Amino acid sequence: MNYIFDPAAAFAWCLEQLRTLATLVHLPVMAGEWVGSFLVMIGLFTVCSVIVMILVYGERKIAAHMQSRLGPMRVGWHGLLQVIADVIKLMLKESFVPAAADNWIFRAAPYVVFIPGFMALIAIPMDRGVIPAHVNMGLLYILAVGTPGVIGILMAGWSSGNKYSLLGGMRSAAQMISYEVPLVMSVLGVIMLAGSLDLAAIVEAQKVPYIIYQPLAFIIFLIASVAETNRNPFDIPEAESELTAGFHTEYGGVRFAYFFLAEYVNMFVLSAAAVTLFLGGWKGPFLPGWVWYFAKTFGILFLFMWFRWTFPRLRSDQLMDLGWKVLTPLAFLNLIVTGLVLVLLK
Amino acid sequence: MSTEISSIGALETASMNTEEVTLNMGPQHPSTHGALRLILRLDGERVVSAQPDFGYVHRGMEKMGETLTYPQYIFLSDRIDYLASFFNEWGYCLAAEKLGQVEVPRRADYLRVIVSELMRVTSHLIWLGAMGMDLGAFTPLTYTFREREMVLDLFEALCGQRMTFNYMRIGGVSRDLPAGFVDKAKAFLKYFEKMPDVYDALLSKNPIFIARMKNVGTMPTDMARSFAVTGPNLRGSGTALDLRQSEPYSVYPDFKFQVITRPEGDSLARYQVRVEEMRQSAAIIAQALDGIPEGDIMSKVPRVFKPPKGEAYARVESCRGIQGFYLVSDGSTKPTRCRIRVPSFANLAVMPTLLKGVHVADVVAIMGSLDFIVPEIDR
Amino acid sequence: MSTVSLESLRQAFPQAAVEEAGGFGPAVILTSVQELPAAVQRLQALKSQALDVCEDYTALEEGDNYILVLHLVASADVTARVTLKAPVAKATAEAPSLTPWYGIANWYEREVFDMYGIRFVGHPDLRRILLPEDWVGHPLRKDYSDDKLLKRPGA
Amino acid sequence: MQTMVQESWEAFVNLAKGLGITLKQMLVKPVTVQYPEERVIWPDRTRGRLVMPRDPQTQAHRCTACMMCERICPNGSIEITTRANEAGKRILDDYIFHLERCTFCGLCVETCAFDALRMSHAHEIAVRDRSQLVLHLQQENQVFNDAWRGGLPAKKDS
Repeated sequence: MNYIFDPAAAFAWCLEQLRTLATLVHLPVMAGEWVGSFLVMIGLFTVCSVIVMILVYGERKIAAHMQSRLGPMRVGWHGLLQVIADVIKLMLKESFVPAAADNWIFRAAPYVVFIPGFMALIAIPMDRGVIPAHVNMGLLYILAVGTPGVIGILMAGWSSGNKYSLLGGMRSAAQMISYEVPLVMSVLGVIMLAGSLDLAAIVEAQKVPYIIYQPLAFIIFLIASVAETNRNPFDIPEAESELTAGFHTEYGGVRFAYFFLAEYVNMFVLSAAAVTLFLGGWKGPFLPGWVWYFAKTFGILFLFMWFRWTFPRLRSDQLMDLGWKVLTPLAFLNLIVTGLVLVLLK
Repeated sequence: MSTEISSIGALETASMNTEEVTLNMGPQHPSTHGALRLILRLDGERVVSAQPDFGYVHRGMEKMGETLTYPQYIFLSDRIDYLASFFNEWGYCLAAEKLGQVEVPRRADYLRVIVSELMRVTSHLIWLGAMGMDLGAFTPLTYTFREREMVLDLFEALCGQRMTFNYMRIGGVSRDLPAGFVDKAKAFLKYFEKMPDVYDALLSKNPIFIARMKNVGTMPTDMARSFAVTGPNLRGSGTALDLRQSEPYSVYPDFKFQVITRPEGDSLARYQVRVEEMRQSAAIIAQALDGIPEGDIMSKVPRVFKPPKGEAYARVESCRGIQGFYLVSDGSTKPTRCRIRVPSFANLAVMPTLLKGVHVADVVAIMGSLDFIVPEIDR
Repeated sequence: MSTVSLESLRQAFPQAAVEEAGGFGPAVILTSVQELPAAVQRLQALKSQALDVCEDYTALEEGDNYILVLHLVASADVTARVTLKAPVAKATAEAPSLTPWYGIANWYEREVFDMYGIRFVGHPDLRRILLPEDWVGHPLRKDYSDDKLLKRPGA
Repeated sequence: MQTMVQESWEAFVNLAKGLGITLKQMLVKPVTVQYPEERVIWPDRTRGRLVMPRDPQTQAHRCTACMMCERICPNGSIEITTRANEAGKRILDDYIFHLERCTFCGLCVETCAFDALRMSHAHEIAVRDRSQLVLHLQQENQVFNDAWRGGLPAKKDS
């Protein structure tokens, strides 16, 4: 059996083995399922961490080469182990809480930022039949679950007891709320075309990638997701040159690592969503589906990084202007045109 | 934010308890370019008032000028504005030469012009990169530093150091051109010719950059004059004051170049002036390289330099504006007063006025576009 | 080239000593410190060459006096320049502030105060500018001594 | 409306141009020099730490203890003590060079009438203790030659 081309079967096989194992040790069959879910979660977390490590390394290298530098070169071959060294460093660091901080909120904030991103990841299909958790309103789920992250950022900004953090947190909240609107609006066109909220069904419905039918929506989605992840040119919440590091100025050690993790996981989730909605998900010739899925997602992620290392940053009010006065009306326009065309074609 | 929203805000503030926040920006802050502290009073994201606080890098340069002999001070003048070292040396030497009535050989003057204009290019390059970085574009910085390194290589081949040169002397310069300098300099100019296009694509023509710079920190001419702002900042406000042309010192009359001005007076105008000035400087360097006369590089200056009693005020057009040295001699080997008029001091003095009512994000844009060097202000 | 002519300056300043100078501008105007604001006002009123830019403002020490030295430039005509000098007695060390005439005077006067301890009457915010607030003494005075700062190693 | 579309299009094109530049840069070899392994070649005139070159044959330095360098040094980083030799002539006793105060301005080399001082190319001069920065130049008996850290730059213009 070729598991590389059919990870769904591999997945099912693993689950079957677990069930058998459960019956062997005289446990109810359900226990196998529970262990299975648990293992899936652990596995997903591992995949998540590995992806983030690849992204961090990739970003540093891409940035360096765009800037005529070499980037990390010392730890391992061409600095491949640099990320691991950094993770170890972050874990070994003392994670202190500033005296002026609101202790529990300060401690909780990084996890509140990280968990929504992670939760959104489980509903995205990586290959035909490979969805960690198949939610039949998957799109709604990831949009809904991805949103509370902003609360974490607000918590971090507020509880740090630092004015820079507070400004960063406030800006971030304003920004993320504004960009939710065009983000969701741009997705509606896709839903109308596919007639489903199920992400797997949306992928299956794409005979040709929807980017052909919905180029405007794709661009809006892309811009809004850059803004959602607080990355340059929309990185005003953490604008280094004005707010030092915005909401994570006061964080260090493991908590900082979680913010870092969250940023990249969110990036990955939104890229994966863009791939699923507009680029045909896992579909593609010759190669196995999950290879296509990752290739496309990393392609979008490269775009994110490319933007970051090329563009200057917008001002907060200009950012609001872009969100409300340009992207939102355009998204509405796209929605109306899509609807009209669909009605006329019927 | 639009007017409707702010008027709603005004309604709500009537019932809500709001307060202004004091934000202490610096002395350690990524975009204050040195140890400068800005005390900002903020109303939300708006600046109510800004109060610069500096002096963290005060080294007592003027006092040291009274304890060092004339030739000894030159190495120290490098450190006044470390990105425009040659201008400091030149200004000091000009003042001392005026005091002691020393003639400078033409070849030495040409060398001074070449290195100073190269210095202007490097200084503007650093400013350009830092400006981009202030606005969140990190990449131009590495490009401009790459180009700057090439010029620093030239400097090192000429006088043995990359930043603190100690190159000029009262009555000339210390070293003649090394072999191959002219060719290398020309090669750099050729390479540099197309670089402004790169910066244009990354910054000048980038719509985000323009949106951040246009109509931000507008400085009308009369405000600039009242604060004695000079250099590119003044030329960005529409006044064509450039000492190199309005009262040429040294051999500047030999060269053809334009004084760049922009009438708008905003950050974008100051930006454009500097980018254009780099091209003009390149033109001056090219002319100077072609026209270096043969001859001495030092005139006869007594080993112990003792200018007669008197005073002299000499000014040069540095990359940031008018750099002046006011030396008072009592006939001994040391001046009794060594006053350094630094352009950044005046350029910073105008900032509290410019910062009133702008966004926090604009603070860095304005600060960046004014291009001051903190150690120069502190002296 | 049109600079401020010596004659016009002599007419404008009948009492003050106007001497030819090779240094900065064509002339050095020596005025008493009480008349400093009036002199500045008159210089700013010079037709077409109003000396409205205070390029530099500093002081130096000479005998029993501190001498305030202003380098003034006309904005309309950069070649029009004048050096204005006003002696301040060390005993009083007080001078009228020029802040109403020049925006930059605010900071320059703070610097002169910082370095020479000359108090400017009418200055809105006379604090030290370069040195720390709690610094003792005014370092550019010739009688200022601070062994730690001035001892040159090896010398 | 038309100008708006045109402006948006231009903005878009200019953004794309910027992206093109960074992408192109990715394909060019970076300029980084990986320092301890790779090194740049210093120009002849590079000013590193002060040395007192010796004659390869006689091992003699050329200092006559005229004190010019001590007098010209703006930071007082040179201290010279002298003694009388057998003939009663003043000769160098100790040439103390305070490296911690030196700013590498090169005035001492320039002022030396006997060509007894040079600024070498030595730049890796960090030490673990401040006392190690006080050097006695006349005691250093290495013969500086071209093999030593890039050689000794000529004093006169090449």
